[in-house]
Amino acid sequence: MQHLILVLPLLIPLYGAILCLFFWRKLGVQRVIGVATQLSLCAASAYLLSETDQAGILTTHIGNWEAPFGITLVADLFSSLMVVASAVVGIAVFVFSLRGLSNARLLYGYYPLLLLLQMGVNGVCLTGDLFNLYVWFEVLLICCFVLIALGGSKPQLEGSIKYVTINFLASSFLLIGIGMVYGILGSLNMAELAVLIRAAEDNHGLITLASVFFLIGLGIKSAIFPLFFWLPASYHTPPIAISAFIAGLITKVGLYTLIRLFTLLFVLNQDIVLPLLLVASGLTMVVGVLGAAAQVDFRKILSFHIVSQIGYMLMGLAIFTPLAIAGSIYFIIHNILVKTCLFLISGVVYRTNGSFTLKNLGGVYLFQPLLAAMFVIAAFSLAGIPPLSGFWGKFMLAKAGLEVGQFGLVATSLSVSILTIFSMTKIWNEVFWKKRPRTDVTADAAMAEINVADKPVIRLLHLPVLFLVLAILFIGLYAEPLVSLAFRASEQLLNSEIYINAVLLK
Amino acid sequence: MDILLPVLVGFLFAAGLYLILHRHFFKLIIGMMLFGLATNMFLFVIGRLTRGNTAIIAGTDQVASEPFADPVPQALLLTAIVIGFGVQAFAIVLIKRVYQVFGTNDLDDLDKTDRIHEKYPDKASE
Amino acid sequence: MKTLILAVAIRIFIPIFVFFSLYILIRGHNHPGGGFIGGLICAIGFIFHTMTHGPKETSNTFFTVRYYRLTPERGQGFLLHKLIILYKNLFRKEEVRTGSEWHKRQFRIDPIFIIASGLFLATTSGVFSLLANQPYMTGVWADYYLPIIGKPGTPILFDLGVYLLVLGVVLKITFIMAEE
Amino acid sequence: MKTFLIHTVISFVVAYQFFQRTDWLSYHARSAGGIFMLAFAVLWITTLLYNRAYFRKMPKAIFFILYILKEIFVANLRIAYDILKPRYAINPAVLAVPLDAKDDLSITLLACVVALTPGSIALDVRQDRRVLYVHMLYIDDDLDKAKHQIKHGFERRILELTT
Amino acid sequence: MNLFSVTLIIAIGTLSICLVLTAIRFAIGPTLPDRISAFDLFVANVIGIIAIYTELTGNADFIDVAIILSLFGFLGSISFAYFLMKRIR
Amino acid sequence: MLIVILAGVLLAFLAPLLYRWLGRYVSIPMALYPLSAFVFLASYLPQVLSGETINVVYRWAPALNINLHFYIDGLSLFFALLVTGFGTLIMIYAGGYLKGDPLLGRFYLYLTLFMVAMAGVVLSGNIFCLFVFWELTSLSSYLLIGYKHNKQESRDAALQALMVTGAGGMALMAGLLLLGMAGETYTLSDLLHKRELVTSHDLYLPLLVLILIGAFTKSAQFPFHFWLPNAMAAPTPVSAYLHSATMVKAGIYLLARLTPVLGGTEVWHYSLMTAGGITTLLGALLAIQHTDLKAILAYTTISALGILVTMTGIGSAPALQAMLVFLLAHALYKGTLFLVAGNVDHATGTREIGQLQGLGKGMKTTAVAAMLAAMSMAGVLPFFGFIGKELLYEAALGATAFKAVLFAVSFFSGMVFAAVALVLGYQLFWRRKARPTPLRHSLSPALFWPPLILASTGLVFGLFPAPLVTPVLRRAAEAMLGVEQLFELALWHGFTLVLGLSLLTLLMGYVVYRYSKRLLSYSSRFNILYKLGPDRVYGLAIKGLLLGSTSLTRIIQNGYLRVYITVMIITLIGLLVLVKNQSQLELDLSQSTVTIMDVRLYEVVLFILILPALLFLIRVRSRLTSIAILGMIGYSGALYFVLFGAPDVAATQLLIETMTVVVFVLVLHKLPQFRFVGSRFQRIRYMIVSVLFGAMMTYVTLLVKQYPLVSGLKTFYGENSYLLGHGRNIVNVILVDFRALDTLGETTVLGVAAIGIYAMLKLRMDKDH
Amino acid sequence: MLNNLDSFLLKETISSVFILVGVAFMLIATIGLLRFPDFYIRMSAITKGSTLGLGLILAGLGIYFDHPAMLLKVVAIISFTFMTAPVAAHVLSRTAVQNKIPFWNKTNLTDFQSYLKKEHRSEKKVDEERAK
Ligand code: NA
Ligand code: NA
Repeated sequence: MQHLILVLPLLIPLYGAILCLFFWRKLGVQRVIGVATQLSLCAASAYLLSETDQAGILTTHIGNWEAPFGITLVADLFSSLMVVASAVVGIAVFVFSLRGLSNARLLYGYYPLLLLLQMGVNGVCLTGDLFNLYVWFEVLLICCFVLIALGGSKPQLEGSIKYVTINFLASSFLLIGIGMVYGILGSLNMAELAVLIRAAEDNHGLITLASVFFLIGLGIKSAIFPLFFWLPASYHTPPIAISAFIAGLITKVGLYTLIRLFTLLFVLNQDIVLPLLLVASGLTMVVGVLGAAAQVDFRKILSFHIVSQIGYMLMGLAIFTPLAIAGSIYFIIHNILVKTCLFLISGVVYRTNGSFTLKNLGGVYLFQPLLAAMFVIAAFSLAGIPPLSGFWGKFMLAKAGLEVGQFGLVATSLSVSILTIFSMTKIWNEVFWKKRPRTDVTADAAMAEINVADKPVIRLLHLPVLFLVLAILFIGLYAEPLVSLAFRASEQLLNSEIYINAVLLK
Repeated sequence: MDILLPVLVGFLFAAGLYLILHRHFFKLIIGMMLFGLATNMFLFVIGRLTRGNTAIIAGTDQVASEPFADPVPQALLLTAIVIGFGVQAFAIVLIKRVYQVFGTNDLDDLDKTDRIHEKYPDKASE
Repeated sequence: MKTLILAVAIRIFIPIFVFFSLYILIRGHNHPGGGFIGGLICAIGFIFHTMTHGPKETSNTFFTVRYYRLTPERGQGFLLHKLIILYKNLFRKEEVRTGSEWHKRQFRIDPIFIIASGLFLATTSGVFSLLANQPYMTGVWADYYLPIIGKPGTPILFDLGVYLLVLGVVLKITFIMAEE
Repeated sequence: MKTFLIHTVISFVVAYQFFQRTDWLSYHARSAGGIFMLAFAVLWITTLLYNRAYFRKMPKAIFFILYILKEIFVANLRIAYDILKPRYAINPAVLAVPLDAKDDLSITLLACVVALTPGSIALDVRQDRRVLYVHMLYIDDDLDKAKHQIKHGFERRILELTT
Repeated sequence: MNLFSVTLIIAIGTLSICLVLTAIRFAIGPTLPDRISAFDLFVANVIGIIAIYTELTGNADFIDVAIILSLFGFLGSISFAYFLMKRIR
Repeated sequence: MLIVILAGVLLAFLAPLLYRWLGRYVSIPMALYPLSAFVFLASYLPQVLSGETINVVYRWAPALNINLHFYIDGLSLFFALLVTGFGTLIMIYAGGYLKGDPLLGRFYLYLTLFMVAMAGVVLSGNIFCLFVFWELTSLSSYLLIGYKHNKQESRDAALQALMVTGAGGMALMAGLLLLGMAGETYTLSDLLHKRELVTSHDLYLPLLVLILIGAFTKSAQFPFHFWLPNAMAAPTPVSAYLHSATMVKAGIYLLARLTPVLGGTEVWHYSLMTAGGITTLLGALLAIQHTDLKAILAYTTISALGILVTMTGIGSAPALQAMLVFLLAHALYKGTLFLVAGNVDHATGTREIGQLQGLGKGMKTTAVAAMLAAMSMAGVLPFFGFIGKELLYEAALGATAFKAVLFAVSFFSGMVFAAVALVLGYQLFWRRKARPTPLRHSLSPALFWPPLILASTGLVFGLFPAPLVTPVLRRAAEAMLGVEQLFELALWHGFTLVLGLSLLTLLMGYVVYRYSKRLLSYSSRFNILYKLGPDRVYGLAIKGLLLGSTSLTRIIQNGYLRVYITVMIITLIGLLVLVKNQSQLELDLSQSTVTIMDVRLYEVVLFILILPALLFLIRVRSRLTSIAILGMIGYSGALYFVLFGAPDVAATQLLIETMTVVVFVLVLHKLPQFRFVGSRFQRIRYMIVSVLFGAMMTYVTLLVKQYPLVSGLKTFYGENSYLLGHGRNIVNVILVDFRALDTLGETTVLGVAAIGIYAMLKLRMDKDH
Repeated sequence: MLNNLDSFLLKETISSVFILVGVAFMLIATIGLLRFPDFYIRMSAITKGSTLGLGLILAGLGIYFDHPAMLLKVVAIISFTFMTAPVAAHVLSRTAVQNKIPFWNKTNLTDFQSYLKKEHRSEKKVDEERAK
């Protein structure tokens, strides 16, 4: 049975995409296929999570080739959580894009691309093979390339040039790192590599050298300071459904990999690497949040916040205690949901107000109270106001930091969260509270406009936002399940023997 | 050969990076390709090299007999080459479109999405 | 770039390339070659054709299925109607061509369909083992040898999928770019 | 042409089957080639019964190929000599060779053959397909003589084959 | 190392020097068609090198690369020509 | 207990709907909630008064030791009753005050949410449970201050309050985390017994500082006091409830709550007394300089909060008793006065005391309430404020250190309070003037009953302190002091020194009132001080933040791809060098010199073919030429692949190289010739970076190749490729069987690339070009 | 045994002769590529030299291996090159003409003038049409 449930998160979106390709010109059919795919993906990943939770780490050796020789798919709690998060975000974005995207874009492969992107994400999360990881990364990356450029408007093109070039370099570094690891140890299976690395006597230094390439490659992909420049340049440029999905999910996948590799493989010479990560995480938080504070565009503020939040997730890895890693895991899941939600909200605001620029917006508070409420929840969750979800992650990280005496970093992280509040309230002030700048259109008239034009559409667009907000509220108000899952996941991560045994002793 | 190819790899990397850092679109894409080639060569060199022996089981043998080339870097390389091609082909087309739309070939002219006050009209996307 | 000599040469080359690519594909398991290389070689012929004649012409010549349709009669079952069309198109083309109630139709094979079929084949080749509660992509092999190919098995099917996909990709890219 | 292709395939299959029965790998190419030729020859002779034209053309084709090979070799030697000489003695010109060949295949074949022989290359065919422009290296001021050489040497043989 | 392989190594060396020579023609041009023809010859040389290398190592599998190159070298030169024709249009 | 909280939250979120359904009657259910909560809490009174403490624990996040833990003892019950009782009146009042406002539903939402949060703060038995509610009060306060969201100053004030209290919240969080570490528990009842452990812990000082910052920001202590006057932008019910009676006292509550854990040390005493003292003085001073009713009230509130902190800082039993009594008294009269101010504002449309006169006739009930509250504020017999003031003076005089200073401070503030009380209780309403300020409309009962009730409560408590207030306060003080308290509150203590001082206070207060105009004219001289004040600092900080972040972002995110890449590469090189140095990786060149002889001629020739080609590629201007060179380099690379035994790779490389050429040729024919852009300096810089990078990569390669590689994969594949994989070409068997998943991914990449190229070339959303 | 050895030696010898001759042709062709004065002359002279050289090398290879599979491959390559080289050469030279790559000054172009003029004119016409 585990053979099936481990490949389902890959096969479902893949088959969905293939079917969509067969019905290339028929949007209606594609929509049906998409909904079916997303629903079954949700179910499959939820099942995967529950199985992993009950039965421990699941593995399947693709092609029935024993562990170090073939490619092994491995699902532990962390990876299953990521898969679930991707499915949840996927379904939300999918529903949003039913009406939130122009048909022209949909006709040029949006649905299959989205599905393949999900497949790439799931692949990265589930694979237990270093090179296979690279391949899945490329799958998700090329989907991102295309999605970001889809439509070819000026900002999109400009953003994608930077995105493509820099991520190409990142992939190359990743590949170089993988090559080095094979060149040093002669294996690609992560579990076996873990064994080999721990047994390696004379080439600790070399392995650490290889890990630098992973650090930089994945650091670029997850937008760590000083490697994040591509993100604020590109993430806000595509249509919001695409932004939301990519912004919510993809950088976290980079971080997932970073955590996976630096807990499983590169555990040597931590006295060199971890301080680096500490500094990087602090700077990432600060620079990201300051960047956000400077922005005057809804989406750009959100984009810079991604960077800032990445700092928190990295912080957990840098501190490297069970609590810290659990904090990172919780934070990743929380952030995936919240970020997607906020981007979608910006999309709804754009749809009803026709702008992303704060200066041109206003008054949403009055005529879209539900949206305003959802924004407050998501925004303050992002800022880590308790009892919303962001708080728990922040709490775990801060506690872990204090426990190991990283007072400076904790102070930084807490100050950054103040600045996060600052920029979130900036949006709130400008978009929701402020009077509408266009004095010729009163709020009522604007409402009337919407009513006539596409009220059902707007309702439909609210739906995924509401879904995500409920999810955020759930993991915030009833944090225990996710927190304890994160704890167990982090235990699995830090006790590599469990992973190694699950893969190699079958 | 143990010194020749590493040096070559270094040169390829250097040239690729230099062209990427060049501001011209066309040089950028050429640079990306060189960089990709360099990465592939690196991958090839880092697995140990054997002269003249393939990774194909010869004649009527059942198993490969030493010396034979390590097939693993080759297989990885193949995958990487193909993936690189996909990415690069897309990049070429992207650059062409960028040139068509912007009418410039200087990458420094593409600095607007990073600006705080972006110059692009606010209505380009949905 | 329409030159007489190139045009004629290419007309000769295309079947050569196609056959050669199939050869490369099927021997790929034992010698250098395989789906990827095969697919690319198969595509070159069409690239040449596109370069000389333009993508429309290529698509019309090689990737358009022409068939005849019959307006359905009252009371005739759907399936029966389709079957008749299929039968007549396959075996009684002459008869159909002269028949007045038959309409000429054509169906363009978009390279995207080739891509999709390739991907489908490659993906599905691994699914069979899944049904037998074996890991995905476990090879299922026949127990006899075929000439040139060797032992047939699902990995060969996989390679065929790769071949189709690469062919489709190259065709798609070429067609679109040449249209520009 | 069709017949030729069919025969080639059949001969190949025969040769292949022969070695499949025994052991394909331990035999020499000579024997394989021999079997192939033998099969081909047998098939060729059988065409006497149903396709005389093919039967007639086959030897001509072979001779034509040999002729081309000879031309190529000789011309190559001449050019090699010229290249290695301190001062080359070339006298190039572009010829407009009037064509008797009408069909595409013949023209293409002619152009290819011209191009294959060193010292000459086909530049283009005039729009009305009546003239082939050929660039040649060794012309002794008499363009017509060179044209005649092409027409007599290559075009005639090609026309014999294709018609 | 017998006389035969010495011969082959000399041959392969000569061909690689040919590569350099074609590269020189490539560099001096002066026109694009010149460069393309140099490229053509370059490809032929590469095929030759592969062929001789096949013989040198006695490993028949290398020749497949030459077959593929003989097909694709053609594609290369046709593409360049296509480019030139498109440019003048 | 949880149900009460949850019901509150639910009701809060229902409020907008209720408002839609019920219209103006929405205040009835909204007021019923705090009332029933009050009753519910009051039902714990017997237990609490008998000395019990009640613990109700709901598991919330046990993995983090954070639970919904409600802990009811005297202190928390005292505060909780205050919150809910006051809340009931405010709910009613708000219904009247904001009658007809379309956003009343949302107002109730925020207000109820706040009330629940506040009740949560005071009832929490887990310090992080407390923290959660604490932050919720900040959040709801933010929404309430910004209620008049169309006004710039409202929004700014809301933001300021949020920033200050939010920053304090973060400090508090850190402090509580440290406290948890020091005390090894988050449970309040456990912590209460761990004073020794905590105060002797290394982290005591930092945690104390952090918690104090949290408390001080919330309770508007100097230098964080500035947000409170600005928060008066909120509607008056909010000011009355949050910013005088309850929320600002959360800080006091926290200090009181943690007194048994953190108190008793010198740091504690001095820091609290200093901050409280300065705040008291400052608030009083500022109060007499303002003419806006709410501003005056806000500053006196600050002053009062200062007194409370000071008393907590003194920490002796009388001081804490005084603190509690004064807190209650202050809540009662200040709440009333705020409501009165609201009524005045509502009726006249202004809050400037200069323009307000003779209102007594028009709004009699309000005037009565104002007078009652003012007398309590001034500390006139028999009001509850009098008791409070007496106790304060006693406590100040009974302090062990800085007796005089403490007393002076209390006295000064008492004097100012008396003056302010005169203004509010007398000047506005009763001072005869020719033209009373016209009233725009009369007030509804919902507006004048709540202040009246509050004010009379002050009177009732003053008359009968013993049965009504004492038992609860005793238990509350006990919670702080840890020992049972037996004090009695009485209105009359006889003619003591303190009574005399009270009278003196009143007298001096009258003097201040009488000469307030002149004092005001002096005060303008202090204006220079405001420019250096914390409000100004805050403004500068925000401006600086915006400016700084803008310029930082401009520098970092400058839009130049080349700069981004350079930074990345330099980071990479830096890290590599760092790791190399740290782990002492040295290249053993002696081996390499041996292997350098093992090079074939054709390999060298190929090598020296590629190098000039690279150079040429960098220099050349023609596009086609560069493509061709690229092709040649690629072919040479492929030749290397052949030479080292990888025919499949070589073939693929050749095909890909050619396909790249095709793609180029098909796509790029319309691009222009390129020129060199960028200065020579730039180019040299990039050249250095590139060469460094290349050298680094060579070095790394050589380093790796220095060690032998034992690949288990190679052996396995070699042995099983034919037997299990049924193919002789091991590479192909790997591709389609051993590692077919890679190939599946790879083909997917190709397919997506094709779709992408298709979309890229065909789909053009920009219509403007 | 002896017979076997002999045949091996013979194969080696014949093969190396073929290869040397082939390489010589290639070398000469390459030198020609460098020496000859214009594009068309180089094109006429060189491409074929390489084709022949390559053919000879491959023939030598086929003889050496003396193996059916190899024979097939050798025949395949030779036929491919012999089929594609002239086509490529033709296409390239035609392109060169149309790109107005100049002829060597000593080339006799009397027969070609009309063609060149026509090409020129037609281009002019196209330009004029574009201008309209
Ligand atoms: Na990439
Ligand atoms: Na790549």
